[in-house]
Amino acid sequence: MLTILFDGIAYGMLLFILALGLAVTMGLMNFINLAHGAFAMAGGYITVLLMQRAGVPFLLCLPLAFLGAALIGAVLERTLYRPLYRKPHLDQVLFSIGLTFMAVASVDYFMGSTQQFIQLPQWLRGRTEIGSGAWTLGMGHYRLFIVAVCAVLTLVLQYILSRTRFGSRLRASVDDQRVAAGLGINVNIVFLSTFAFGSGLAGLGGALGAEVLGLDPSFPLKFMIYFLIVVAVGGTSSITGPLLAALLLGIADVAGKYYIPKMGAFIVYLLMIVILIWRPQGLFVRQGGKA
Amino acid sequence: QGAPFKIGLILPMTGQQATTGRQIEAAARLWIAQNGDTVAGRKVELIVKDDTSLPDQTRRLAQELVVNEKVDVLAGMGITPSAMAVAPIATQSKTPLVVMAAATSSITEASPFIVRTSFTLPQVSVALADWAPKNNIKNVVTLVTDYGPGIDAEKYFKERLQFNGGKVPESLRVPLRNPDFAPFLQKVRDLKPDALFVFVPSGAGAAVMKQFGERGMDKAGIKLIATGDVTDDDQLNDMGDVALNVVTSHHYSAAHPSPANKKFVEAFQKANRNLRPNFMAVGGYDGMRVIYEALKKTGGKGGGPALVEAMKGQIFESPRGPVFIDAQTRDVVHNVYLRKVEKKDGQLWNVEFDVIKDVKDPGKTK
Amino acid sequence: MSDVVLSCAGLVKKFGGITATSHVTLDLRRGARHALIGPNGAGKTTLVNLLTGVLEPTAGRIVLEGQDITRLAPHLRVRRGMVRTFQINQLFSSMTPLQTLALVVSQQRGLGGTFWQALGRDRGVTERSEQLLERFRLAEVMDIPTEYLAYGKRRLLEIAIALACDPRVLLLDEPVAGVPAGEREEILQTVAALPADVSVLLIEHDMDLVFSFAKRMTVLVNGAVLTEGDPEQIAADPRVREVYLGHGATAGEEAPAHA
Amino acid sequence: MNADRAHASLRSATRWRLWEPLLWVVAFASPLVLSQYAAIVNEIAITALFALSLDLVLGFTGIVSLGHAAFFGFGAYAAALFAKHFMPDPLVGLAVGIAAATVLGAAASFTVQRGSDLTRLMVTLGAALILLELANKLDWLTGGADGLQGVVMGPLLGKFEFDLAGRTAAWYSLTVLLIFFFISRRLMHSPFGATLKAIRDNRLRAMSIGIPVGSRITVAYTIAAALAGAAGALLAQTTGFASLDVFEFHRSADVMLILVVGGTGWLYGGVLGAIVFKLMQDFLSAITPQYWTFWLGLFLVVLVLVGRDRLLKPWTIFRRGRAA
Amino acid sequence: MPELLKVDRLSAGYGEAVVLQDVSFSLDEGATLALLGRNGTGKTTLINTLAGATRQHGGTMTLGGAALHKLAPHQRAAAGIGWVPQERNIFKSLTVHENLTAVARPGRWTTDAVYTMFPRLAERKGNLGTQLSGGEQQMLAVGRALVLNPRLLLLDEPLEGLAPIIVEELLRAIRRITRDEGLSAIIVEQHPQAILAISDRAVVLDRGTVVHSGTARELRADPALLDRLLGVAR
Ligand SMILES: Nc1ncnc2c1ncn2[C@@H]1O[C@H](COP(=O)(O)OP(=O)(O)OP(=O)(O)O)[C@@H](O)[C@H]1O
Ligand SMILES: Nc1ncnc2c1ncn2[C@@H]1O[C@H](COP(=O)(O)OP(=O)(O)OP(=O)(O)O)[C@@H](O)[C@H]1O
Ligand SMILES: [Mg+2]
Ligand SMILES: [Mg+2]
Repeated sequence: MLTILFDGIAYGMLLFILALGLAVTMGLMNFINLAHGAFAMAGGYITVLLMQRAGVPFLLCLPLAFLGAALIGAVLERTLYRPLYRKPHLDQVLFSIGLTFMAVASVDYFMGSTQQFIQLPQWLRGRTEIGSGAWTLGMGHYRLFIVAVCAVLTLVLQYILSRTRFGSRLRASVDDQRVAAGLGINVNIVFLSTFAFGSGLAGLGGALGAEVLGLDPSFPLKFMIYFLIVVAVGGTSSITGPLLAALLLGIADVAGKYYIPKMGAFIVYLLMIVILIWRPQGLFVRQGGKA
Repeated sequence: QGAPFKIGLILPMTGQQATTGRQIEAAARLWIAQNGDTVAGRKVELIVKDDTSLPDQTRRLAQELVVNEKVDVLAGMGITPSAMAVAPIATQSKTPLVVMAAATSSITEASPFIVRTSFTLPQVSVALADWAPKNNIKNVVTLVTDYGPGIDAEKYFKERLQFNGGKVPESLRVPLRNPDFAPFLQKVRDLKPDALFVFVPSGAGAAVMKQFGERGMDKAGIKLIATGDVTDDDQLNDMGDVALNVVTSHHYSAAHPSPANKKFVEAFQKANRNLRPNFMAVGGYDGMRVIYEALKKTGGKGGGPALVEAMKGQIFESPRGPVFIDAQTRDVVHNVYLRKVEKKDGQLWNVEFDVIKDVKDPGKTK
Repeated sequence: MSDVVLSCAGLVKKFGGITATSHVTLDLRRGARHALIGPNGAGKTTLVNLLTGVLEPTAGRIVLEGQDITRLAPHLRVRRGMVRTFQINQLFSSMTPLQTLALVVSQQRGLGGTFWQALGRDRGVTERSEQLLERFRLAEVMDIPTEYLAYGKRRLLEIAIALACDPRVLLLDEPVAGVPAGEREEILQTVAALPADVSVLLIEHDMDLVFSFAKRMTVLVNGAVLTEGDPEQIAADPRVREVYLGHGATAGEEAPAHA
Repeated sequence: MNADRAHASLRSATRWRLWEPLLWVVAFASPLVLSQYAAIVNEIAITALFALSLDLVLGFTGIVSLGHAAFFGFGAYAAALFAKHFMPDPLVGLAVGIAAATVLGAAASFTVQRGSDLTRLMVTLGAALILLELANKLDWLTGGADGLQGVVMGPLLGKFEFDLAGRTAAWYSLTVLLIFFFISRRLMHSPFGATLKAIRDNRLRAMSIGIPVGSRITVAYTIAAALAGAAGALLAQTTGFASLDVFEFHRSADVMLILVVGGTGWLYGGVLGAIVFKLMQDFLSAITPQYWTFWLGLFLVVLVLVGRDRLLKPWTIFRRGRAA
Repeated sequence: MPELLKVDRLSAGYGEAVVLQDVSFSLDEGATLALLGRNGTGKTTLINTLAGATRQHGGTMTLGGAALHKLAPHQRAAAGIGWVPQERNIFKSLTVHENLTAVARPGRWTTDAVYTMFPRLAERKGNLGTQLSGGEQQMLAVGRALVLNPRLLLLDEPLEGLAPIIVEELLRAIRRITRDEGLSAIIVEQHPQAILAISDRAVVLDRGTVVHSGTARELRADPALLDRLLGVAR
């Protein structure tokens, strides 16, 4: 039972890590970036290439995946994304889907369409079991690692957003670019760094998730739905929202599949629909209101 | 010198099934390269179309190939619904349809013009169910993807295993879209069977094996047995040590020890950046052979009904071993091998250790 | 009393910890020219939102022409003749003023559900739209999408929409903010000249206008009614001067003598 | 005098432009003149109808949907099952498909009443995926992942067999498209259509001029569902087959792309988008079956960067210039 | 007093459309300019062009010797522009406090100073921008420009929607700030009298060009001229 709970948490955290970048670009920047998965894929392939071709150790690959994806994000932001912030959401959808198609085809061309695998270091492969009987808690080391990385990331992000002015400057720029610039906020830099950071997070997510989810050129399209679900259910105004949503969905999904396997595929969708009809702005919205 | 003989090859070249398309196209081109593009005085022309695994696209492409290009043979078909959607066109236009990938048993019944050179899932699952009890695996949990082929695999495996005195305490079905196998594997672990039987589409196989290992199920004394899709040759080498010792049953292994296969594998790898051929490739390769032979037999005249007649009953030595196209069902009859993943020269291979000869599709015998 | 058209009793609205409206009781008589004034954040807009059903009250009752409408859907209140303007423009950005008014007039005349005839088909509708465009000096911009209009024009359209609804009870939330001084009087005269049985509740911070328009006034402070009376009483009330009017009174201390 | 000007201005928006009948004549002539393209004409017509349906909710009412395939698929399965089990007549089957989708649309309309764009996207998406899973689970009825086989269509109007070249199919689909296009056109130019646009532009204000927002959304959504159902039924009938992919996510996503490419909120967007998108896909994938998605993606990216209006509707540049 | 702002032959507009043409005027340090004109004549466009929010077609603007027109919008705030847009444009997903801190620059005007000036805002510190009443938003917009600690305040209809008592107070505050702290201000208003009373200079726009420029006192003393320029009876 505890094992199931743990697996649910780990799965939720994985979803979160993958969706986190999207929560940043879509939630905070209000840019519908469906190419998010492509950045995640970039992170995954960077890791694969570094490990397979250059023999870089896995742990070192993670920051490199982050940086690589962030760099790609930054370049694309400067060249392509910037004019699109002001355009309607539908344009953004069109654009980012187009970009995804291109990414998918390019990766296919250069890397082939077969699945890529990441060989984890030995210490991440094991498993620890505590207790016995119904209360056994089995934890895969890799899953434990994901949970830890995720927790650290959340804390760091939360800190940046709530303790520094960056968060409010970003939201101000999103709310009204024109006026924010007129009031002295360097909107371009704010957007550039946020976008790069969001892409970096996606890359990191891809590097971490490739092991569990598999990695092939169709990755961005295959998992897009999951990223979107997490962000929609979590609400787009904070980091904790998507985190809690991801945990909720992860646990519900794993537990549901364990206890009522017949309902397997339905649980997540039903849960999402019910939540969204009940709270259309997402489960956890920024409320304000306390004077 | 007559008009060119056109083969319309419709395959998923993009999307999640893209590897299927790549393997088959590469194999078909290899066949042409090896055997020349002129048969019985006619030039063979291959037209490749991408249907992105959408049956209505497959159908339209087939329609256009037949009406506009006037193709002599339709071929390919990555997934069952595609084959099913094209079947009426084959019938209506009297064009042979050579199915090279789709594996649901009932496909060949959808049109008298369908000939299959791939395999059927019941063939390989039944073989595994025959082998298991003999090797002290009596209590088996099944885990299949919840769609047509998966359910086929589950059904035939279970029936045959029970017939052979085994037990299936639980049959788990995984949704098509399923990123994480943890809950299912945990359930299996808690049930503690002798073995877990798995069928999942080739991409997901690696994830299952990994998580199987990670969960320490092998150490808990549970064996992993599967159909050959799970240790797909296309990816096997990249899966790493988790795949070692997994027992699977399938009709083709790139490690099949025959001169014909050696030659095939070498040529294929040379032509395709070292890509290892898998069972899809051999389906395409043999499909081309069947078409070539049929054309030869008709003396280059072609013609739908004549071609199909000429395809029926062909017997030949394929890279997978001896193959026979059943004249009655137009379905493929071949050996099913039991293989174990082993490391040879630093690479992982499906090494065959047992064989069940001339397996007909059990789906047709009812 | 039968000549009370709209009334509310014990109306309360809380936003989290803030009580924006606190036990407000207010009667609007038939044909009233009633002003609602009060400091910023006193709850005037909130009250209008409650009356029109944009917000749901935490407690209290609203009665329109003898019928309890506390839980009635907003659009049904409009059908019963209660119409409002918004403090912050609420317009249909992609439509032109002409299309907007034609739509509102059609909707008003019960043609909003018509799906087989084209929007401009009904002569009565176009004539009435045209009349409103003229009256609010929007005729020359009638074919320009609303989003490209200058603020003042948009403001005029906002009021024109409300009048296009043929209101019996009209709630105006700072209708002339952003309209230049000269046109303000004109607009309010248009409002004042509405038929005698139309009741008007006006929220406005421009005291010249308020005092020239209103026959009766209610002062709201911190969500609650401070006092109610005729303009002279209000102007003389020291509490009102204290919290709201200040000492410049109506025209502002620096205004020239002939104000 | 001036009232005439207002009248004329309003009426001019609803008038048929010269190129419109021309377009339709060309469309109807195409299966005859270019008979080798009949199959793709059929596909374009079906896609256009599907996109038109989405335009009614997305373009006119402002309700985004990533699950429009739910109605498409429902119509497809309803028509296919009806043909298989009851009678093979296409027109009756079409009516059944439409009816089924209409009912589903009415029932589902409550899910899109509230919420932001993102919420709506996800709720509709979820609904379509649930239908997909259901169709998979109910394999005794739907044939599951293998698809529904054995659908045989009778001749159209008892006379015209569906031919192999697909000409009958093309004309059939084009006719249905034209009829629904005409109906949608009337609808959207009417006061009813204007109330939908009002809801799209400003819901709060729409409510405050007495528009029953909730029921309008319900009606619009239901009508759109009916059209999507018709498109689905046409697909099932002209291909004689239905499989799970009619519910798939990418079908919803594609139709949204198609509509946005063509432009939302002017009815022809779906038609234009379907033509551009399908022809380009066919053309590109014929050249490079493996990597055509790259070029398609490039097209989308360039389209957005250059500006949708400028590329596909060059004449709107002038219109905008006049307005500003 | 030294000259702070000089606008020379400025033209600007939206997209291709030209709204302002050849606008020239100047403003001294510590002086207040009343910018008047009928509806839609380009007052807002002028203010926004100074703030860098509209497209400038030609001409120059200098602020304390620096070429304003060469600066990006966000650099203009650093150069000393404090902008109160006509539609307030409160950042809706920020709280009142964050609206201030997000843009604040070091100087005399701190958030606390703003709270002292508008106690109402202090009570609403934690509310989101959208949850404010119209007048509260207006106060916040003014406060937000003040915490930039600008040299030149651009106030686009700052009194609209404020209670009379606050109007009085704000006018007095503007007077005090310009007199005592040497700040300059450009104020757009629909009430010419109230604003001319506290201004030093006045500029009247009509259809995007300057039709009158002079001292506030002379304009205020000449109701006939005012009437001709603005079409206002008073
Ligand atoms: N959604 C909300 N959440 C929290 N507080 C709110 C909300 N809406 C309004 N308030 C608060 O309620 C109070 C009353 O606001 P209201 O808009 O009714 O004031 P008002 O009298 O119209 O003021 P003004 O004259 O400035 O327009 C304000 O203090 C405002 O901050
Ligand atoms: N975004 C825009 N796009 C195109 N034209 C615009 C835009 N905003 C304003 N205009 C036009 O520019 C002209 C000047 O507008 P502006 O808002 O500067 O006037 P204003 O003097 O501030 O008027 P008001 O007193 O109504 O605020 C108007 O004719 C208006 O139609
Ligand atoms: Mg108010
Ligand atoms: Mg202005």
